[in-house]
Amino acid sequence: MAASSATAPARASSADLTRDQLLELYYWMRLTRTLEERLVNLYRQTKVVGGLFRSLGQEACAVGSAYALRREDVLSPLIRNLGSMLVKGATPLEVLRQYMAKGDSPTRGRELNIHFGDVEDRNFVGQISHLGDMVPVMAGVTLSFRLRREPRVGLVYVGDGATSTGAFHEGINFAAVQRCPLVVIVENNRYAYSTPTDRQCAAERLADKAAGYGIPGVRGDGNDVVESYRLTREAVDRARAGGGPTLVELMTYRRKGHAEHDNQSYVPAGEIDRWASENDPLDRYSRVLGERHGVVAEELERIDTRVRGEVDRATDLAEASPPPEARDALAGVYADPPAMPVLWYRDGIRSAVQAHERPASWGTHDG
Amino acid sequence: MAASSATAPARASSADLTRDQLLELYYWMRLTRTLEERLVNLYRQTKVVGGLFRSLGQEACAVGSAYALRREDVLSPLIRNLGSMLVKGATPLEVLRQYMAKGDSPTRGRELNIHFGDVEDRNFVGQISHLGDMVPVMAGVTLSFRLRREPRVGLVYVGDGATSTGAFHEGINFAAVQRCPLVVIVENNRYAYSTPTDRQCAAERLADKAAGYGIPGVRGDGNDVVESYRLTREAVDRARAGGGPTLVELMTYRRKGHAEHDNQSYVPAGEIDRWASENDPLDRYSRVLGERHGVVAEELERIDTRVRGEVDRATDLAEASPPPEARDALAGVYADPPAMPVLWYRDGIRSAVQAHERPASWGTHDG
Amino acid sequence: MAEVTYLEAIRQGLTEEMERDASVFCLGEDIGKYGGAFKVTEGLFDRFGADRVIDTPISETGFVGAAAGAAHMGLRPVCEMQFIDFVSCAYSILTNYVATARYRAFLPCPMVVRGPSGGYVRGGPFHSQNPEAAFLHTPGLKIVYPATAADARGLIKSAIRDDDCVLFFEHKYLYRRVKEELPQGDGVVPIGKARLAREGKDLSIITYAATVWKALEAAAELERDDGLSVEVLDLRSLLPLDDDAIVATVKKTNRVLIVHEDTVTGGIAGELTARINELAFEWLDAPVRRVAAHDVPLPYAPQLEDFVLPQTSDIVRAARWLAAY
Amino acid sequence: MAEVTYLEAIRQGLTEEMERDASVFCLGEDIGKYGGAFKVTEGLFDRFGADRVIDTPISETGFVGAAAGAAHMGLRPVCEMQFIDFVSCAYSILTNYVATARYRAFLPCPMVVRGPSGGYVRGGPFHSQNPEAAFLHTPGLKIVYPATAADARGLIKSAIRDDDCVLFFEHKYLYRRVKEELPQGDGVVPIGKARLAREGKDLSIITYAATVWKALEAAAELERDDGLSVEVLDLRSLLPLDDDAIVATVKKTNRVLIVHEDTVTGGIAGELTARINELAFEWLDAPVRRVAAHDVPLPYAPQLEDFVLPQTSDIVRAARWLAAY
Ligand SMILES: Cc1ncc(C[n+]2csc(CCOP(=O)(O)OP(=O)(O)O)c2C)c(N)n1
Ligand SMILES: Cc1ncc(C[n+]2csc(CCOP(=O)(O)OP(=O)(O)O)c2C)c(N)n1
Ligand SMILES: [Mg+2]
Ligand SMILES: [Mg+2]
Repeated sequence: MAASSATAPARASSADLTRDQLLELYYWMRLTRTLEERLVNLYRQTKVVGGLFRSLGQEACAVGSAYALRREDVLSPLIRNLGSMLVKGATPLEVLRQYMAKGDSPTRGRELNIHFGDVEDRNFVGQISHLGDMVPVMAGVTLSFRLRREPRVGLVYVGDGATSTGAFHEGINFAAVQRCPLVVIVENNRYAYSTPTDRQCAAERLADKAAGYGIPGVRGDGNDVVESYRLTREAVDRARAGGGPTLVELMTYRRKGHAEHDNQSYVPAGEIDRWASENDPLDRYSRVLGERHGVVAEELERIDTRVRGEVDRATDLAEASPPPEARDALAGVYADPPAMPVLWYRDGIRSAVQAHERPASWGTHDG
Repeated sequence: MAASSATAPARASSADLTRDQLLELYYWMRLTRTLEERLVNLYRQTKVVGGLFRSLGQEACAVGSAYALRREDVLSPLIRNLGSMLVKGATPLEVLRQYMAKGDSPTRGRELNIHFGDVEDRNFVGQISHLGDMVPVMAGVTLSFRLRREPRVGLVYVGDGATSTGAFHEGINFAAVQRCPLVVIVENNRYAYSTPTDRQCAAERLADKAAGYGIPGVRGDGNDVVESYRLTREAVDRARAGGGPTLVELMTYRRKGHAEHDNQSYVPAGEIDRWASENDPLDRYSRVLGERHGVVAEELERIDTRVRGEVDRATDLAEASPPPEARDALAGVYADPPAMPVLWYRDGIRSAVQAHERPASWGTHDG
Repeated sequence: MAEVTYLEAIRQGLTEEMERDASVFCLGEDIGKYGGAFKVTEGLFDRFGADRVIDTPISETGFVGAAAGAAHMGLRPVCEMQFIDFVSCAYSILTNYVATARYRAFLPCPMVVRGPSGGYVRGGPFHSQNPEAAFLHTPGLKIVYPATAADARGLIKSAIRDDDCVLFFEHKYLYRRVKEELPQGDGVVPIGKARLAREGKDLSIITYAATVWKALEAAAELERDDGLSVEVLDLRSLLPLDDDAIVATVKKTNRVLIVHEDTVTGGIAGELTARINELAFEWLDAPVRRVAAHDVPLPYAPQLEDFVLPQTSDIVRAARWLAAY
Repeated sequence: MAEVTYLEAIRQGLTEEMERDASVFCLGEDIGKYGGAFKVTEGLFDRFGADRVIDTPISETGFVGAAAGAAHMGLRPVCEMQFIDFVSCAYSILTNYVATARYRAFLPCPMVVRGPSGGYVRGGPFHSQNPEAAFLHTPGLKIVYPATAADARGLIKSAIRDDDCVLFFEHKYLYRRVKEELPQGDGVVPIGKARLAREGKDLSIITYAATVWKALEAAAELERDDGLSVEVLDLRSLLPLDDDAIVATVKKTNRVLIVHEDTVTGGIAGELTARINELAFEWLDAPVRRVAAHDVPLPYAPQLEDFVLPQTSDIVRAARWLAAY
């Protein structure tokens, strides 16, 4: 269902999300959280190769914003955007295989965690680690939409920390001047690794950066999934209508460390618990669904159960997946040549020796 | 007089510039223009090696802003800031030797045009071509003032075009977060080479970028030397008082091409003439001096004559200067080693041959 | 058919590719109405319009990244660096994002980054650079650097048609100094093939770009004054390198001089020497030697620049040494 | 005296220099209270305060440029890259502004750029890089890359005391795997001097950083199984290179294997081969050969990373080939 349901009805406004769509938002948020919890178990069992990155407490802005896109729109996720990728059609199986560096993972074991994409069908782009770079890249993706008069939109995420990079600045400015149909979401989760936002930027509101690029800037509650959807959707509609980029700052909070190893010693005591108890996006949304939309607990439990089942099945499949074939490491750096040769001292030794037979005339060495 | 007069009285506000100081501002603007006109002649005589860059029509913002600094403050000029450098103590002789690539030029013939500095005494920094880089560099210069509790200020210029660079963004943001005593002057002369400012940035006011960095941003008339001084001086005083960076956008107009070879075909007809006839900073200021300060034409003519004399003398000296010694090219890349060796095929051949005498045992070749 | 300069040949190649393939477009600083700092794109704006010849802000990372994104979507962008010295500002996105796109994410990234390179023009330290060596250890990139007008036209076409990112270095000293009649027809030149610029049997000079011409001057002088028969191999492609052509000339003459304009330390001559060692060591009758720039930033004054950069006389003296070895 | 890890040795060197010289300060991302991603600066914030251990925004160009400016004013900044892979983001300002400052403008620029480098740690393509070769053709920079704890402490001190910019690469695979007792006293190690890690007479392995340890493993195996006496030269300094030490080992064993972790194409082995050709060609009884990484971005999965990177067994096989040559 992932892919198809990633398409919000063309003209929907924040108001007219159907009850099914509202429940779907819950499904994506729950799937995100349950999948990450499963990854934690696998990490503890050392089945995850490399680091594990959580989006605990940020599921609403990831899911809500991505839900504003159509299938043909292109999304550029970051490390906290597991939820966005799921909405755009990435599957738990792909994510689990990727984290476990399996040979049948989306990158065949070449890249880590959720660094993968699909621009053929589901339209999300594989990120790289270097922060900021995805902004100019998405400026170009969306420039191509404008040049070809395609009614498509792009969405790129940056963290509060990544707004300090030159790449962010050059990319968003390029998109603004070229009026590219690009939405830039600043996920302000109050920290960049250990650095609080006020050590990252002296501006109180990161949304205020928009004025310097001559584009609209808005700020909203990133822990409210419907508001995250609504603000993003307005920006998406503006972009699609030819109105150019919008900067949307979504306020949220990173409840886990930068990665699983980070003990968060730098976080003031009580801060995390406060956010967990008072502002958990899933708890808040469950209440909203109950109070405003008459969703009863059983309905949500049924979704939770379904999600657990999906994650269980995906885990079994992923664990059964084979590791990559070593020689595949040499394939596909270029379209031409399709593969790199193995170096001479691996299986090349014999031929190397032959290649080095010396003309008799040469040297004092005996053969 | 250059250096000493570069020091504005400590507490002076825009209002209390003395009559002498007001005349001095005229002197620096006239010196800038006359020196550039001399350079044009030398360029036409092919005595200038490389390109020639003009600041015609921009003398007021260069001179007025630099005049707000004390001798101990550090200035980072760009290619249009000949006037700023003169105010800070650079001499016409240095500039002429530099353009003519003389051996006794400030960079001993290593760098072009006004790419030179002096941080020992007069406190201006040699720029490089890569736009934007001077902003982080000056963030660091002024960080050192803050760390050492020195009551010094830094001033860095960027063009409207250079505000698009990642280096500008990273540097000004770093300075803002660190509350460095830095003034950033955006010289908006409406063009970056052939590119008008609206193709560079979609914001109508570049001063609006300040909000995104959490610092004050102001805009003023860069063709009014006293306003340029006043706005810069307010920012300088704020910085010196610990108030952190300010972005000052000075509106001006580049009446000559990017460099002397540029025919400005891209400029709308009449635009240049309009600025020349209606908004020449020297004409405007001459009128102001006459009308508001009772300066009679003879006084200004006396300054003009003095300037011509200074430029004539400097030209004679510069033309008489020797070219650089070729071998000096290998000195001073590192403090240690102090010089690079000459490559083997220059005078090294004989020794190289010796070094290659082969052990008798070796090879089939006869010696 | 009239003679065409190296610069006009690049423009011609660009124009023909833009005619042939509507997905090709150019972006860079001042390349539109103005036609670029060296006028390489002059006329393209009027011919192809603002959507295919795009003036960008001063943001090398911005527009190189944008080119990559457009390339993912099926376009074929050609980025101009106003001077190649500014490609350093896009170094990270080129080496990290662009070069790895196909390998790590199966993202096609067909794009070209081109610009005026090289010295001998009194450009000083920031308008004379030869950055090719900095990209040599980045799998995923290709590098070409033509020396003739025909190769300039032929290689810009291959670069644009290539399905990966190609860095296309243009030597600004050659822009207007080198001219020739271009071959009829498409005239495409494959990436990865060197060109034998002069045949010889006593000694091989392996070089590329502007120093190809200095090597040819030296070869003529050595033939005239010393009766030496010098072969000159113009690499044209620096990544991938044409190992077959390199090995062939080594085996033929047994003496190799590598000449380039980049600094001696860290320049591409090192990689070439290593390959010659690996592939043809036994055929060497003398050490592979290098003629290159002194290890300093390139100074501005003529007396200094001429001293730092390799000159024809340097090649002659080094070749004599090698021949006498 | 207790054994100290490579990582602790760097911290110790830093601490001692900050104690010795009040003009030394650190800046980088998350290096303050948090102590850095690998905890290299742990404790420095509490000891020296916020003015000497500065957390920066995510702006490698910003804080490297700031370091240069502070250095002009007489301070001695030490920049940490959270991973050395991000030094690419400061490539332009390092190679254009910093490296040329003394030459073009007589600006002193004493600063250090350091950070965790290298692979064998399942870091994937963007947390495993070895960028040293990209800086090799930039006169004005120095490059060091220690393999032992003693050298890590001794070279960080030299780097901080040097009056020019030094790139200090730290191999993260060695951070906690390598430990030893440090020499008494200052223990400074001069830049530009290689270290003979093992004496031998049949064959020389020239290498640096993590592969020094693999070379030593290989040497032990070759002695045990083949009775080969293998010399291992740890370069330590990559710019400037220790030509004397390189020539000495070549003349001693007449067979050279160069081993590094960077890609074979464009890696530093090329420059080394060229120098050996120029300085000791006649003493070579076999071609200089390279053992290095395959020319691909470094993949993440253990099976792939291990296949791409040079392993001890590769060194052994290559050495046997060279010895038998
Ligand atoms: C250019 C660059 N510099 C440094 C890093 C190392 N790094 C990885 S994540 C991170 C913090 C990112 O913070 P933020 O942008 O707020 O995203 P968040 O993790 O909070 O979602 C840093 C410094 C990087 N990936 N790229
Ligand atoms: C990073 C970088 N890219 C490109 C250039 C080439 N270039 C030199 S000056 C210039 C235009 C600068 O315009 P602006 O910043 O407005 O300064 P102005 O010349 O108008 O004073 C350009 C594009 C450069 N010097 N640096
Ligand atoms: Mg954050
Ligand atoms: Mg301008």
